[in-house]
Amino acid sequence: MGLSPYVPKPVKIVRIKEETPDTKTITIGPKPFDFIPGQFAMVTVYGVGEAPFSICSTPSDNNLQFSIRKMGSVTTAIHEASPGDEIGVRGPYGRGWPLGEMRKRDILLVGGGIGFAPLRPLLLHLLENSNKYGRIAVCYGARSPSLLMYRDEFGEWMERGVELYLTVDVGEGDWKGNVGVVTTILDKPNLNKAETIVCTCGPPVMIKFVLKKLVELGYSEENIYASLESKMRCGIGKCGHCHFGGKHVCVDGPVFRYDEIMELPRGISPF
Amino acid sequence: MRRVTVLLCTCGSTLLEKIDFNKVSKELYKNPLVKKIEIVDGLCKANTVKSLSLDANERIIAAACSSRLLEAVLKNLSNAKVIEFVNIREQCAWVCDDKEDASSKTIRLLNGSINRAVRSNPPQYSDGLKIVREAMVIGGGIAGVRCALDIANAGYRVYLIEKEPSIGGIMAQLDKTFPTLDCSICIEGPLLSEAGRNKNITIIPNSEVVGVKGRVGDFRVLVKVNPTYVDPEKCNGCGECANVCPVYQPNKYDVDLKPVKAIYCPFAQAVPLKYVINKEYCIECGLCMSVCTRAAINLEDKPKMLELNVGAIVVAVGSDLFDPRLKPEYHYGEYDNVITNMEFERIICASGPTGGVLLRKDGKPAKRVAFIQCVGSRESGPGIGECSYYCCAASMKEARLILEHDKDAKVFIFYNELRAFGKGWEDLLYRRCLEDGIVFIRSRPSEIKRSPNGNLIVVYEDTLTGKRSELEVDMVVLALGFKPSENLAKLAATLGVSVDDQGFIEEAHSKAKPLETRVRGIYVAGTCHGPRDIVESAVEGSAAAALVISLFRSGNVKLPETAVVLESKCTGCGRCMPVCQYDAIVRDGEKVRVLESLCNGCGACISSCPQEAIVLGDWGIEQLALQISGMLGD
Amino acid sequence: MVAWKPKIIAFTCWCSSSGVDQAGFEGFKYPANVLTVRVPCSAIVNPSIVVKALEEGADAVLLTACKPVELRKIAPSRITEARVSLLRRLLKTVGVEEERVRILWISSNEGGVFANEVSRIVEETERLGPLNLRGRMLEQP
Amino acid sequence: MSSPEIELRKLARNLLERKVVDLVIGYEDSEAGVRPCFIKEPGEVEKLVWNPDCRLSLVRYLRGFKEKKVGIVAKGCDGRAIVELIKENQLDRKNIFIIAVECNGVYKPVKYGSSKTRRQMAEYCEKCEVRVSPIKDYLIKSDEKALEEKIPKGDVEDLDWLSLFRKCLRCMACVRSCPFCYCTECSIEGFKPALVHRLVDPVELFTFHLIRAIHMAGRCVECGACESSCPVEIPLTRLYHELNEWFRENYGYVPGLNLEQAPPPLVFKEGEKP
Amino acid sequence: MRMFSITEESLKVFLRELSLKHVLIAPFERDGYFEFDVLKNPDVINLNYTNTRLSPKRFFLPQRQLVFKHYPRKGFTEEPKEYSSFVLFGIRPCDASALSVLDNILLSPPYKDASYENRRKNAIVISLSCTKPMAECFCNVFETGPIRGMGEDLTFTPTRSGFIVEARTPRGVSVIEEFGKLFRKADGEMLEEYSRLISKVLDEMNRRLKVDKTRLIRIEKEAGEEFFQLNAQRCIECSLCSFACPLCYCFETEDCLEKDSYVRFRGWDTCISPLFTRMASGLDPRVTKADRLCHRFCHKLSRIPLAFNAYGCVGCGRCVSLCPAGIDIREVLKKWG
Repeated sequence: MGLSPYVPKPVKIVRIKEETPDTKTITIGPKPFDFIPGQFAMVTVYGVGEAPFSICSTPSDNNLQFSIRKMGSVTTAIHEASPGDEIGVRGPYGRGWPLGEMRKRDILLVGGGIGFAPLRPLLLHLLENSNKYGRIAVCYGARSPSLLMYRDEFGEWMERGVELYLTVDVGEGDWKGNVGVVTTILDKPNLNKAETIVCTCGPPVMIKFVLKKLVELGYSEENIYASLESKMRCGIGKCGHCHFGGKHVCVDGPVFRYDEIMELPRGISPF
Repeated sequence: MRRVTVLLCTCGSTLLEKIDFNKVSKELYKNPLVKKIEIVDGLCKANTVKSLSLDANERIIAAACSSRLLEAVLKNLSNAKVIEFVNIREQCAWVCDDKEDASSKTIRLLNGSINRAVRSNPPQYSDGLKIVREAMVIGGGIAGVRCALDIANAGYRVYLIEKEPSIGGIMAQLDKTFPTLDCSICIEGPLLSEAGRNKNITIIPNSEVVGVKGRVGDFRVLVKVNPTYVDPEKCNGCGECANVCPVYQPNKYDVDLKPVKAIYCPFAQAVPLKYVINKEYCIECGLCMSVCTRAAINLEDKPKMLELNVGAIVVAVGSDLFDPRLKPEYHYGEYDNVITNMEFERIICASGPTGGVLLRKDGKPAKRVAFIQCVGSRESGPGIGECSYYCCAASMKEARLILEHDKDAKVFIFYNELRAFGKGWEDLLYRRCLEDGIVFIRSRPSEIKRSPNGNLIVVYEDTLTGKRSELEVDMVVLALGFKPSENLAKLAATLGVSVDDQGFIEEAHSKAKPLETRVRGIYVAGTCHGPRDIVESAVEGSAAAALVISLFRSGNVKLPETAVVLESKCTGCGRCMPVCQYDAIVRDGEKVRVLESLCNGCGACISSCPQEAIVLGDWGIEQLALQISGMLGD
Repeated sequence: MVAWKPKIIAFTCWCSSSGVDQAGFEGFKYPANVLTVRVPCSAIVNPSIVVKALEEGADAVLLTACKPVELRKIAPSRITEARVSLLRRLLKTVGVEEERVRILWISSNEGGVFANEVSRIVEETERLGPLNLRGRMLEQP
Repeated sequence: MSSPEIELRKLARNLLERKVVDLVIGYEDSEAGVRPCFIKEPGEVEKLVWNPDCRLSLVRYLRGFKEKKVGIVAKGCDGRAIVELIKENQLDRKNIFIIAVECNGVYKPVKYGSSKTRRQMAEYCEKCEVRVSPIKDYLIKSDEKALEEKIPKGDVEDLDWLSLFRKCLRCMACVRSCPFCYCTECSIEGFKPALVHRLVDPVELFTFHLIRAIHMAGRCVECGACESSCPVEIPLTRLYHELNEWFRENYGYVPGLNLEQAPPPLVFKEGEKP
Repeated sequence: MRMFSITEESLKVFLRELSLKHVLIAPFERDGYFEFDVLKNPDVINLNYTNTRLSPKRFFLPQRQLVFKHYPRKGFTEEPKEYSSFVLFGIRPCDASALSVLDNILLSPPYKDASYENRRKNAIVISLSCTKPMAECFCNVFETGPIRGMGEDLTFTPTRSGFIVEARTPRGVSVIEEFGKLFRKADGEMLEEYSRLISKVLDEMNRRLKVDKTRLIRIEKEAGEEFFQLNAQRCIECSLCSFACPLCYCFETEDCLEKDSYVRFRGWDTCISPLFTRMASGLDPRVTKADRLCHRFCHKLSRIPLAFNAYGCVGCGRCVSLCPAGIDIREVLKKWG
């Protein structure tokens, strides 16, 4: 890499998988850097633009994966890409999930829709090192069954000991599971609440209600973490776009602890 | 990531000596947007295209000959997402002497098109628009009836909208037709009754079109049916009601010359042959109700609204005649014996008020009759500026009718130019007139005076001799010009069709699309788009029918690419409205909307919108700007 | 050094673009520095695009359109005509020669007219010299 | 305090007290200079001022209060802008109470970094022939004579427009202060403007200003809001004036003079070629 | 002490020699305004100016600059080259201080903004003290002037008998050494005048506006809606305040296509723009104009101090003077300072 921290490294797309009707998971490789689950990278579509995406593959993988929902010009261009195309990446950026805190503790992951992407590397990492951690439970909700990501991996996760609770806002087809927002299934995992580390990611509204509900259910405030979303241009605290209340989401986040989120001013805080 | 495939055609190797294909492909390959470049020797050949095995999502640049030649071939053979055509043959190879020049022009044009193809969005193919295979013909004159019959006979339902109680129009009022002097109603009558009998034709008399929505293939037409106060289902035309009716009214059919009762049947050959009440004269005495055995009369009848769903509309509402009162020098309406040619037709007709004897108001027979041509036409003034087409022949016909009835009569025709251009007009009309001793005087009389004995004196200057003279006659017949009918402008506005400077309906193109209007799916026939005679009106009725039938048979309708307003952006400032030549943009609340049936896709609106809130396919400024920057970049 | 040659962008409407094709078909020759952009109708050409073309390096911009037919009310090219006139006024005001933007009436059978007119315009543009807006905008005072 | 100012405050108080309007948009004085103020309570009317520093057109604020009944202090040009905006379907006449103040011209602003300190009348005010709004609900007459210090007239041709454009920062102050720039997505700024880059590229300043001129042609009421907001003082009003002249010559149309005259369609009548 | 003095005549020589050795950027008058530009001829330098219309930040953070050029066919990414050195003479202390704030932000670890660092390394900044501050100025609040700033290598202060020159950095000292014959050690009389001058000008400014800047942190917590809403009503959302500000550093990137490459530029952005925080998903944490205005003031007065231990405002007064709608940051200072 050159002098400037803003210059992405070109890598090739290895695989593209359609995750849900509007989301694709792209695999690029070989990975240009190591990372901690929960960190993000800036992905460049040359000639179109750059945007931040959570890395959704496990750190032990040789490749990098990003689950990308079609939204603006960059994501549309990625959706139009095919294997072999060149894109640019730089990273890893931001603070990942607090792996150190999680040692020997129970862990609850709460995800909503595309928000499961930053939780997946954590989940895979925990499974790979399950002897170091306690029980793992996952509460995952989406608007409809077809929008649940990584559905084909659910079976494997459960086989490896994950307590998986799913819910959808609107049922469709042969959906037999829970119908309702994700807060309706938060009471299902039977974990040591006072000691459990909770990691959550999803739309701001969801995070807001999940955090409230978690505290109500008896989870400890200092053990709750959420990954937030923001507009970023540099990823390294220079461009000013994600600057909120003395903090940069890109540098001090995207993972924030409950009390930090409470301190964030209106705008970025889900409260 | 969007990239393009460039197909370079050597046109059977003939372009190789004009354009340096190696240089072109080497230069183009520098462009990161180019996926691959294929040099082929004939893109117009099906085999060539097939052998390329192009992906379905490919964006292709076809650099070859004129797109007019290539477009059909490529669009049929490849399922590419986007195809851009660059004419490197007629626009580069064949106009440049220098190979270097031609090659660099080729590179520039291609770089522009590559940029364009990358930003183009694949056209959205609709599944084909719905077509309601039923037609509406507005106006039941000869053009409308002919049209309705032809469509109906092809097997499609036709709604025939007629404002009067009976179909027939002007032709039904005429005595004889030129040049053969056939009985007019004898020709039209059978057509009318055939239309009445045809189970595919629904005649809706006393009705008018008040609203139209939709587009070609699927119009929703709102028709207002005025009450006749007689239930046509029940009336059997026995006429008992008219017998007892105490009130008389002037009869429109007889040009107000022969009074009829307030409850009446328009004329003997009327279709439908039903009695109707003219509420303007009816005193609501109820006598008719008391004699009607079928209880068909309802004086409380109210207008009804119908909504009809049709795929095509033919406008054949005909036109009105000039009002001669607007030329005060002829004293029409003031001098008893100055009459119009329509009045003449009724007077000379055997079923007319005088039983076919040419009598003056005072009962004296008219022995000396003068015809004045071009009343309300071919002059600047109150009438229309152009020739009324029918009246030279009509007046000659009428002159001959006079002589047929009365060998001693003396007839004078004041003409400007005698226009006898139709089949048989010269021989059957003009020559016989001359033989019969009809006097033609080339003049537009300046005044009609009345002599004390009730005769009329025509004051004129013979423009052949330059002599001013006066001519005493018993009767003067004014040959009236056509004028757009009174409600035509309103109807045109309702339908969305445009009118020309004279006020007649404007054709989509006077030569290429003579019977189409600017609204796709609305056709025009007969005198409502300009003066015509019976033959031409009938021809146009049939021709319009053919257009309707071919639309119905075509399966689906392809609209041209039309402009679309992006609602989220539109501010409703209305700057697009005055530039639309087709009046296709209308206000819709705070924003504007494009009427797709009127839009022709010229794009004048999209370039007047300051924030590109109107789009038209891939013709946004972004695509054009990119194309230009691709062309101009060094 | 290669002598400077003007770059000219010609927006050709559907009809006049077949006129341009016809010029080649009938063997007319004209300078290679005229680059055509085919558009459905001249009225679609936003004056802003013309300005952009000048900025991008065009030394002149042509709009070829169907001549408005007499008596016919519908003629989108009349809008183009007015826009070109407005634009020329604007260019003149800011100190760009108004001759750099022109409208030409070219029907689909007037390939020869196109070739002749274009040759003349290329010559005239050569006399005007390069526009070089980019260079002039970047110039330091 | 000048008598128009007293009259203005009295009127504003009256309008607010009688609830004829929900708010009055006027000018107030501050350390940063005369600036717009939004008076909602009758008690605040003493803030209102009227002097030759009241230059920013307040009309651009009207679109922020579409549902409200607003009283607005309007100079002649501002009134013309309101007229045009009503014609363009952007404002509702019945929601606006126009407090027309007779205007004798405004001062050119003296800005940061200027080497001049002398106050001069703005150039566009000199050309102005409409000193009172063509539509009004109340007229406040001026008690002052026209400003004395005038700028010598220059010809448009004298200006080197390219070098003026070169100075432009594309800060958008001209666009944002203009009463007519109400587009929801401006075509020359935003996420993805089609003809200029999102980031300011000096070579595009020519295009930027010409596009803006094209969009202003036949609408600009020459209120000078753009020019007085411009940090580098590009005399934009002169440019737009030239295009307005084109409209006047070809169609006899002068924007903003009355509500009845529709903006001309952009076509030449047959045989009326320029 | 590294205090020197130079006479007016020697200063002229100094500037002339400077312009021969380095690229010289200095203030001069053009079309009625003072501005900075590269000057070939130092005679046009005009030191009788209050301040330049626009801040000299563009020499360090251009309005638009290349980030990289990527050639897909060749498979490599090219970055802009090193920048040549230049001397910025005559910058006011406030603007010079802005550079030191920018250093804190853009050069804070772990990532350094390479292009800024490069330009900064290659620039010699020579400031000229303000002895007659403008009505809009309030540098006293942030201690970024009027006589001494924070980011300069040399500070020139006019006195009755020539200029007092203070070398602020080793680079400043080396410049003095380079042109040694033109400078003299400042004598006691001059130094006395110098300190008198500092307190005189500062007193004058403090009389106009005195604010305890450390209390500004409160804005973050205490800023009610009302104040910002009132000003938001007025704000016309132009980006003039950000563009004129000597230390508004937020940038936006833009990717473009060139004939044979993909390029990325970056350039000034403004937090006043409604697009500043709007994400592609349509989510926008700062929807209202009041939110954005509040952010602008909070960012400068409390958020930058919290994150970078410096203030985001140097009191140059450009935003106050240029704002078409008369929005005044001094009102914020008075309210919460």
